[in-house]
Amino acid sequence: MFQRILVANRGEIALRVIRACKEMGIETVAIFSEADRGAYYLSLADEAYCIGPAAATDSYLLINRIISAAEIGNVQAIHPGYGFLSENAHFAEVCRSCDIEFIGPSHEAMQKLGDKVSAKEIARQAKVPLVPGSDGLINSESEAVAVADRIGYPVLIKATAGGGGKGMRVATDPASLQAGLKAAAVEAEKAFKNSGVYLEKYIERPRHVEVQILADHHGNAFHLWERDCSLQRRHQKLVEESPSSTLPKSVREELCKAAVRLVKAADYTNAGTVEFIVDQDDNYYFIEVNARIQVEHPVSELVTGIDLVQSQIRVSAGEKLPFKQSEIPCRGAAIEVRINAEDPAQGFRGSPGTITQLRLPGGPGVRFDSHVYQGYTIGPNYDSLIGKLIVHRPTREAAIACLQRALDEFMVEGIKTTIPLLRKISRLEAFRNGQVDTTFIERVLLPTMTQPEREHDR
Amino acid sequence: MFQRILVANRGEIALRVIRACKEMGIETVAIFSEADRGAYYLSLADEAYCIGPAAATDSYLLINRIISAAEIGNVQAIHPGYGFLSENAHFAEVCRSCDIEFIGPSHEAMQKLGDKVSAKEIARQAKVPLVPGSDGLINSESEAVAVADRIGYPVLIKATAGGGGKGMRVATDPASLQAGLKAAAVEAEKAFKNSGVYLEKYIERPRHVEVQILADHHGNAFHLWERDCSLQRRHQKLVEESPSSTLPKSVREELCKAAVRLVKAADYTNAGTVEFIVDQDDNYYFIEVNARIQVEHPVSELVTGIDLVQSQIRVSAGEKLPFKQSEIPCRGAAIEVRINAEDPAQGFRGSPGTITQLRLPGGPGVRFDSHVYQGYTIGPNYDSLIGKLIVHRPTREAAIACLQRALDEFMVEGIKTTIPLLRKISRLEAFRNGQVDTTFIERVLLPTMTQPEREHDR
Amino acid sequence: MAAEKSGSHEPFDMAKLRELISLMEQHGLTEIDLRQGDQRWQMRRGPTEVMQMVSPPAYSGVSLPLPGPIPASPAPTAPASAKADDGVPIKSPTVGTFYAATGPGDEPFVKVGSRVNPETVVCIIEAMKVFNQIPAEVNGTITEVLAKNGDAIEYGQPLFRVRLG
Amino acid sequence: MAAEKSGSHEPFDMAKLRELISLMEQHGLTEIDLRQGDQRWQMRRGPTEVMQMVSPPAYSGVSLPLPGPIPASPAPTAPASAKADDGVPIKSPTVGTFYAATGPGDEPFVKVGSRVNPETVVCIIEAMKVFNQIPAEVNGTITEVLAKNGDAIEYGQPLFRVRLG
Repeated sequence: MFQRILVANRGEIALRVIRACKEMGIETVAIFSEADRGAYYLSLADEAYCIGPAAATDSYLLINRIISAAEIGNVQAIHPGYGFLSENAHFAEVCRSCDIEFIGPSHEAMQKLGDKVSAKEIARQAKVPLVPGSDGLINSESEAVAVADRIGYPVLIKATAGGGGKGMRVATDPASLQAGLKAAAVEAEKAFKNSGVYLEKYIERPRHVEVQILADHHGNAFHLWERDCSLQRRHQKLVEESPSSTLPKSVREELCKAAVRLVKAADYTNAGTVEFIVDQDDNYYFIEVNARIQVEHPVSELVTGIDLVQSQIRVSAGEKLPFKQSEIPCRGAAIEVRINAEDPAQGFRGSPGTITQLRLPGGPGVRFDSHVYQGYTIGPNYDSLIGKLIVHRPTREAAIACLQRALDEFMVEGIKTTIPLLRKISRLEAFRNGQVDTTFIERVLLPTMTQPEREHDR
Repeated sequence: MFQRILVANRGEIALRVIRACKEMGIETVAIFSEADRGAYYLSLADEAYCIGPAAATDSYLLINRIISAAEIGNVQAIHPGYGFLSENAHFAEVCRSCDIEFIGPSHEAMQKLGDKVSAKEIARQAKVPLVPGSDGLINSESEAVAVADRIGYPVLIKATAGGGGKGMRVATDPASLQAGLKAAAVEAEKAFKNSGVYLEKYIERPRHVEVQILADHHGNAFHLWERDCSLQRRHQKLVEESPSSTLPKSVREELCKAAVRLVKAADYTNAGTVEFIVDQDDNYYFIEVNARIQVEHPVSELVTGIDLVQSQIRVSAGEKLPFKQSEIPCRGAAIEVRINAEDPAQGFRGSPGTITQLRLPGGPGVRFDSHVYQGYTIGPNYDSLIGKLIVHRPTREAAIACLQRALDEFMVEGIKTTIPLLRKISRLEAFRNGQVDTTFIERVLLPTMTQPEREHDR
Repeated sequence: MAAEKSGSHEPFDMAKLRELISLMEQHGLTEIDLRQGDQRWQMRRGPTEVMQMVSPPAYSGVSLPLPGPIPASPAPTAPASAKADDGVPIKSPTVGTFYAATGPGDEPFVKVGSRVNPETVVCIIEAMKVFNQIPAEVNGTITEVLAKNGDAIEYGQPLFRVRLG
Repeated sequence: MAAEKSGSHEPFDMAKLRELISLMEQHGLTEIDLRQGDQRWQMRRGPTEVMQMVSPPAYSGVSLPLPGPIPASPAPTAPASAKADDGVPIKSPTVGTFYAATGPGDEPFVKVGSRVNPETVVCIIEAMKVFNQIPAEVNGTITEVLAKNGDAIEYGQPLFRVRLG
């Protein structure tokens, strides 16, 4: 086992890694930018080095500074956390070329699954369902109609060079398909100088379901069940839970097995997440792999009883995972909400400032992961996540009740947070019945919030 | 189910009951003394009434004031918490005579088990082992010698009217027994004007093991496994854990079954604790019953997954416990430590004052039950408990590692606390190996602390 | 201590102290700590921030934008009366239900303008079916009635105001 | 000690105190702590409590009576140099290992008293096997060397002091 690990991150995930190391008896070296100097979590590390000014590009993203800190700190491994360099295959490669273990997958597996085209190819070989569509570009209207007939309407016309929604069209029947093909090709030619388009089945109001994976270097790859993260705003997750409240048991099991097949096919090791979208008929389609620990990992820890960050470290040190798939339970229901320093009333604008009063929730069923405290100043330099409130109860109904009371106890003064929005979400019928999808917050919830709020709308 | 409950207590246990009620959708009425006015937890109740000045005898112990508050608050039930009126059978009776349910056992069961003599008689009938001794008073030296021969030396000579150690003698052989009998009788006559003495087996370095009980009004009585609370100072528990790390499985099961027999024999309902002492050969002896929720209930909640306070309320409302004995697991290991505003370096003198800085531990495996926050003032009026840190991990070793890192993260400024002492305990070989007993802290640990502390003595 | 008195250094030059104290106020100093030899002068002034921390705002939870029902804690003692200085309060010695008169339709025990002496019964607080007659305990004239028939009353809650005399 | 001689042991020179206090306010100082011999004058102004909350003391965890190893965070930038005002620091532009000379046994690039110009190499910081020559970036004379051969250096850490000119 490693004696000393460098934590190449900041904030709550740096603290999470330090906590895991302390419980394992591993010393830690923290790095920090000038903006994070004096943060309390740094004092919990055995050493801490300033590596640069506030801008992440001049500190947390500078590979050579981090490797230098690892060298003077004399560590055997680096934990990258999430964000920053965590999915940078080059960084993983540099670490290992310096004889420092990168706590994550091999850079080869990271590259294979990091590239969407090769990831989809691996998924196809592993018989993991992909969103149905044309095999490559569409060459004629008649071909498009034939494909659409096969996969079923509505279909999505997408520019092969596309991005940001440009050159995208939804078609609900042959007539709108023919019109859409022309319009999309023209728009794509104009925007990307490439008129190539392809077809994909259009998934209406999809749910986001992802599978937590752990794989070691001894041929074991396991799933730790799924998380439903459908409540998002602009692809930013707000609420995550495990298990999914809507998927039938047989689909859950199939989905989890598909995720294991995929990572096995890619020779993937360490922790990772396989993301799917699920349509209203519970069909699931592979989207991508996140080759790192995720913000929402605690919900899986709570239902399985497995410490994911400790497991990452053990796997990287060459240990065998000490359980079988059949020994990984999914007990009770866990829900995480993200407490961000943002003002939902002002378009979720970041709300930096000093926390002048803080009352944290506690008691049964409550876990809180955060690096902040009363007197902490949230600067404008990094993301707005100031804490994760996670509840775990025997049933989903009880977990929601626990979430409501914990959010009601939670008081933060001095900055604006997502707490009032989360209180509202926790009391919505649609959420309590599991009737939400990735478009729900923007399609249904936010429009109601521009009107003056009704009182007592539980 | 009740719509509205009055919480007849203060501080962390009042907050604990409020939390349980909120999760169950029950409204709460809090009461408070003038010393507790403005405490944050009061704002979490639906209503709060001041019932008197700071002195508990003029507020939290005044039955008529509490009943009046219950009447104006229009509640159906009262939760007494622990301490104050929680084991006052008269209070329970008054509540019920006012048509307000007292959330606890019947006052008849409380009286039966509250009286030590009748509790022991019930234990005897239920074949629950008692500390061996004479059947009543000793009338002659020869009788004493015969009893001692039967139960084995060392024996304890106790005054029947005794208390506070007066008239107590340990005898290791017939000679010291004869000398001790005379001395004890003289001392007892002098102190209590009653020279009657009896004999009991003297248990050297006992462990304190107690069994959590839940019983409903439908004939179900279950145990929720045991707690080891051997680490005490002057009978004040400091560390509590479940399961016991030293008892063999067969003894644990026997002990737990004995506790169930006892409460069934007393027609006991609601939550309760059956306390035993365990000798060095794992023989266990019944001591007493605590007819209320206990400070250390969270460790049992964590290993069983059962919310004890919610269960108390459900049982009082007439519900049937929704599980069987075989469905109550004991998963992983949970340890609670009590954070008291006391200064161990000054003879555990209370340390009232304002918390000027507070960093709470968090992350995986950590539960914190407390009503305090940065800026809270601990007054001199009530007990010094300011919070309970509870950890839960898959193994005892992992739980201790989690406890150590959580205590290291925990920072309180402005008052003295037991945190430094608890850090020390969490790193003691004797604690880690389970080699502690109820005399350990005063016999072994505290004497080492009068010397200047060595640094880094993990 | 005897030693302090000895010799030419008279303990504590009051003129200097007075000046220092007024300088502190004038310039907003919160602390002075002067040492020289065996002398130490230490002074602190009005730490308003500490005060805020010592007594956090009562019922601060109420200011939370709770979507659920707002905890309806009864207002702590002092009501926001415009006539706050118009006399002293008669406070409730117990918790219970307020009655201004012996029965429905009866005349209230006292009204604004009523003269009271220490034994005058001003109201009844019912607690546990017991009707407690509450005496005024002062001599004076009622200037304000602060509770209504049937109100839930907590310990220490002002019930009336009395101008003494 | 010089201070002892002054005057008849008269405690606290009020004229100086007055001036200091008014300087504090004028320039927005929140604290003054002067020591000389057995004298110590310490003064605080303004909302110190709020200040503490806004920026909690760096590494306050260090002051905890931890039974385990104490977090050995490297000291933040400013070292407690007695000659704090004797020049400006040359700070490390990166994190790495400090070397005062090209090789073992070689003369150091600079010593106390060395004249430097902006291009003068003052030391090497090794990072990832790369030996970065660190230029002085100022004109002046080295007054203090703050790092030793082989020291772990963090970003922004002062390496030397230079009296400009």
